[in-house]
Amino acid sequence: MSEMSKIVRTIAAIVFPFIMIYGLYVIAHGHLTPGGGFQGGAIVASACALLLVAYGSMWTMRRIGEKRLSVFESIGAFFFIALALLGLFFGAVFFNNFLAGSSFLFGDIPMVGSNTGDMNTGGVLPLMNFAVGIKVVAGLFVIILVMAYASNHMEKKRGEKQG
Amino acid sequence: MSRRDMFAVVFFSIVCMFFIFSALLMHPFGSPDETDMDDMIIKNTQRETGANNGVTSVVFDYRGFDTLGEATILFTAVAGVVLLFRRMKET
Amino acid sequence: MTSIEYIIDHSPALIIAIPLLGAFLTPLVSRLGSRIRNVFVIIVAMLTAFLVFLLASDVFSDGIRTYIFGSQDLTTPVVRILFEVDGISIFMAIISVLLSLLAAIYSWSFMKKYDGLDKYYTLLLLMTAGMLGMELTGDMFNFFVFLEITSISSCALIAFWTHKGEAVEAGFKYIVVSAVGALFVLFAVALLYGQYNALNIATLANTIQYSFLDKIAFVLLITALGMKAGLVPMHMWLPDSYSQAPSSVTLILVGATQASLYGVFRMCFTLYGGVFADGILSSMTVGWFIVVLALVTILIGVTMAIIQTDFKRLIAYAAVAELGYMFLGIGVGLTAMGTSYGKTALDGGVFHILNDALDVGLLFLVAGSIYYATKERDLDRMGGLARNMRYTSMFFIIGLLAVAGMPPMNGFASKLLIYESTYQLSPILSIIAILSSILLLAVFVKVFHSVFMGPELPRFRDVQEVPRSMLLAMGIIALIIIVIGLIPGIVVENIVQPAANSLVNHLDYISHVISIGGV
Amino acid sequence: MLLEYAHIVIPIFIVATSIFAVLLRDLLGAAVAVAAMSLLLSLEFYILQAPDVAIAEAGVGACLTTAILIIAIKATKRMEEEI
Amino acid sequence: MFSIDTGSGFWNPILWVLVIIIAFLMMYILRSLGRKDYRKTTEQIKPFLSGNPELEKDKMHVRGSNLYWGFRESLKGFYNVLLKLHSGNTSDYILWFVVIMAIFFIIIGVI
Amino acid sequence: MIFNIPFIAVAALIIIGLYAVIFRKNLIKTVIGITIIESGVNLFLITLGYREGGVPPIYTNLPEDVSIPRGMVLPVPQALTLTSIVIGVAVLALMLSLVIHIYRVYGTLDVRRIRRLRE
Repeated sequence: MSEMSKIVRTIAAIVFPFIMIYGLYVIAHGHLTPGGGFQGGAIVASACALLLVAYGSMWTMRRIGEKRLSVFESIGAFFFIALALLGLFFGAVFFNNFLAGSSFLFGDIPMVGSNTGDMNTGGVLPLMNFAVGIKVVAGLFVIILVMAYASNHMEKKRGEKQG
Repeated sequence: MSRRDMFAVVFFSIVCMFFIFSALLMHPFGSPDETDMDDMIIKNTQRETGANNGVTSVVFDYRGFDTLGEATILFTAVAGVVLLFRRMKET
Repeated sequence: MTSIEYIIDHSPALIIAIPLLGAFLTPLVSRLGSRIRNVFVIIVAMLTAFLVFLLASDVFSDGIRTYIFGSQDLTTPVVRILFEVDGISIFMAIISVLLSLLAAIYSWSFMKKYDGLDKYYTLLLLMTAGMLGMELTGDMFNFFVFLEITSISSCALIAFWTHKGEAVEAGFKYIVVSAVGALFVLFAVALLYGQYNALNIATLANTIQYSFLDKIAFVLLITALGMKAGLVPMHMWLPDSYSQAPSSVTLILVGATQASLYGVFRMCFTLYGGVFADGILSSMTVGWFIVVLALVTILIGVTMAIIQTDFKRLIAYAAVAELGYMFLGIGVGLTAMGTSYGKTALDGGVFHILNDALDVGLLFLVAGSIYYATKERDLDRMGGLARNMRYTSMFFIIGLLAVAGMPPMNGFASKLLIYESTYQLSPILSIIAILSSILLLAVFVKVFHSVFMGPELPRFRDVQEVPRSMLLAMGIIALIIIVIGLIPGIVVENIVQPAANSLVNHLDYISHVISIGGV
Repeated sequence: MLLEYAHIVIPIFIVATSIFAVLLRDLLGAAVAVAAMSLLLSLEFYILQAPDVAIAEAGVGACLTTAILIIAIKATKRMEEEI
Repeated sequence: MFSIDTGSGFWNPILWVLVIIIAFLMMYILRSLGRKDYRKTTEQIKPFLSGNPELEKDKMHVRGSNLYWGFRESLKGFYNVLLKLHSGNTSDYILWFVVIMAIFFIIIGVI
Repeated sequence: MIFNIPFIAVAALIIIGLYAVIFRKNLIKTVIGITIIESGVNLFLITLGYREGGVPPIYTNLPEDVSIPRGMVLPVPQALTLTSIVIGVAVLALMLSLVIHIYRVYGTLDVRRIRRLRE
């Protein structure tokens, strides 16, 4: 995809942080309100797709790079499975929610029934939300970036063949 | 219509018939028959996981292993796409 | 509790977690260098294999073992994901892990010249994890998730040589077939969930009523998994993808296909086992249907193999025929449920899974070696290769005899069990099966003659023997084939019969979950 | 009451858009129809009291799926061949 | 340990190995009874093709597709149908899936 | 019976998807068909979990008069659907990248011409 006009680029640059913040909010409040790692990740990834559309795949590839994103994705996945393995060490079972009720990080137990929501609850759930969020953003963005780059490349090749 | 299409239409309509049949035989919309497992999750989610959101607690706690599989699928797809387009980047 | 007991206790989780962890770390490790990455992958595969063997020794001596994810104890009804490892699961897991370890060893030299290897090894480990997950899990939705992991990673690996149009085409066909199959599996899972509000296999098997919707779910499950296992006439993706994938990938694809076969076993015998045992659905109906399809599978596989000229495609059709023998085993086992020869047929079918994986795998590796050495896959353009590739041709003879069921090899032992039990059901079936086996021998004699025999062609004068790592992988398989061929009694008694028994006694599977507090 | 009508109307619209997605010869139009279907599906998820899934479907189905489809169509061919 | 029981018989690979060893021994004995005036340096190593000269190596080799030509020729009708069914069309693959599903639906649903 | 319309819509979506896979000749249409089947299955899962007059299973700022657990929709199908959606996008991405490669090599998207592998 080639670069769009200046108006589009400016508007995309203005809108991008707002969508980003909304996505991060959805990720962070996953254990209290509708949302979570996947949903927030998808929102942030669509913000990145907006950037891709506005600035073109060449620019994005040069600026962000697919290698760096792959590393992010590996790190997110690694954190996720490491949290699960920590459950094995602290809670004696794989995938144990060892932080719930520990009065440590995110360790509070909320009042049973309706409440206003407390960030400091949920055990490992918020942490897992973040790990999955990083992973989903990086993963979906890499997919779109690589495919857009390749499609751009093919279009150029076809143009050369015809012209 | 070719012979292949006629052959296809016969069997396809049989399968369609069975699908529609099963849709009509489902429990009435909005009132599931059995809800033991989900009722237990709804009742215990706050006490056991400390999360207000029942869905998140299912996704990451009760069925966390599925989520690991799902994250793995995304990872796999990314690895696959990057693998398939590896020659494009060089040129 | 000693540390070894601790490891065995947690091994069902670790068997999945270690390949996954390895896969997530491979892109990072591969920055350190290709040699380190290869060693890392092989170590991960060996560690997984070690854990599987440890768990196998425990399961075969102490019976079913379960692992609950996320909590110490089980609640009633079961809400958490459960791994339930019984004889047949661990039997299949041994095969899968063996194949992926050998593929990792074989890839060392075979894939050396190509780029994109960090992703290749990542996908290899993911595929291992996917197969193992499919085989060990006790939860329907989890089964679907691992089915998808296996099919996505294998699709990307099939299309590894993207510069060849055929490889991409094969990958696309494979992903379409497996996506549709997996979606129908998910649909069946949802149907079952909607009625019984449970996802655990044991719970579902305990409460299943066999209403009309259950019938629909049964058909969807068996057909979709049968397609993924390559049952004729839904086998056509199989020669395409087997022949176009790199040989090391084909070796694991054999394992992935058999994991789907395991799915058919599990659904038929455990999930719907009570339905058959109570006689609500006559096992004769389904049994004869599967027997007929199995015979068609054998016949079409063999007859199509005779006329092929592409080396790997020919072996792929032979693999289709071999799949037919396994389906014949379980079909006869279902038809004659409760009789002694039905049990023997089931033994034979289960034993043949192991033998087929080894035999066909060895042949694919030989084909890969020949491709490596000569860059040639067309049988018409090859000849006289035995002069320069002694070890490879020796391994090919071993694989040939084993796959055709010649007596001292392992293939004969399992085929004999199938023949004899099928004969008691209906002699004509047995005769067809034996004739097809003879035709299979004829097919491979043709291959042997046109590839290895004949005068030395000038084109292949300076062909070299393949590198050591490939010889090592082939040698290990050949050794296992010979050992199993010489001591079939021990293998059948200690590994195969527990696996077949766990299929027949579906009540054990259910009662074990009840005994730890579920259902 | 309104919600009950919504349970009837929205599925019908979903099926209609999916028929469009299948039948349109212009692949770009089909991609847009898929996006519309995803959006309606997300609305249906929302009135079926599944806000979590609705957010995910809106983000993934309506945005990213369409983006990937359009990228693929750009790299290949816009119209279906007639033979 | 070595044998498996099949219900109506048994199979013991050791016996078979013994038979093979005996067969090899007999073969060796028969071979040693043959003529001993074979020399590699003489004309004896050349193939005898009814007096015709030997072609070059490439043309002497019997190719893969030439083997079992007769088999294929005699089953031509069968193979024509079979090759037509293996159309390589992705839609057909799914169509076969639907066909089997329909047949299975009828078998299970009606009976 | 009229309220089984969502279930009938599910069946219709699956049938339309299968129709696209079997009868349409374009590869991208095949991919769209698979997407439609997947949407149908997702809708089916969510519909299974719906309870008449229920609220989402989220306790934050819950109205006081909701009976627990009868007044909430089932959470498990929603979790399964989340997984299934992400699987769907992964499969779609992989399929479309293969389609791009096929077009690069074959120059066409017609299913009937993409069969070098046959017999």
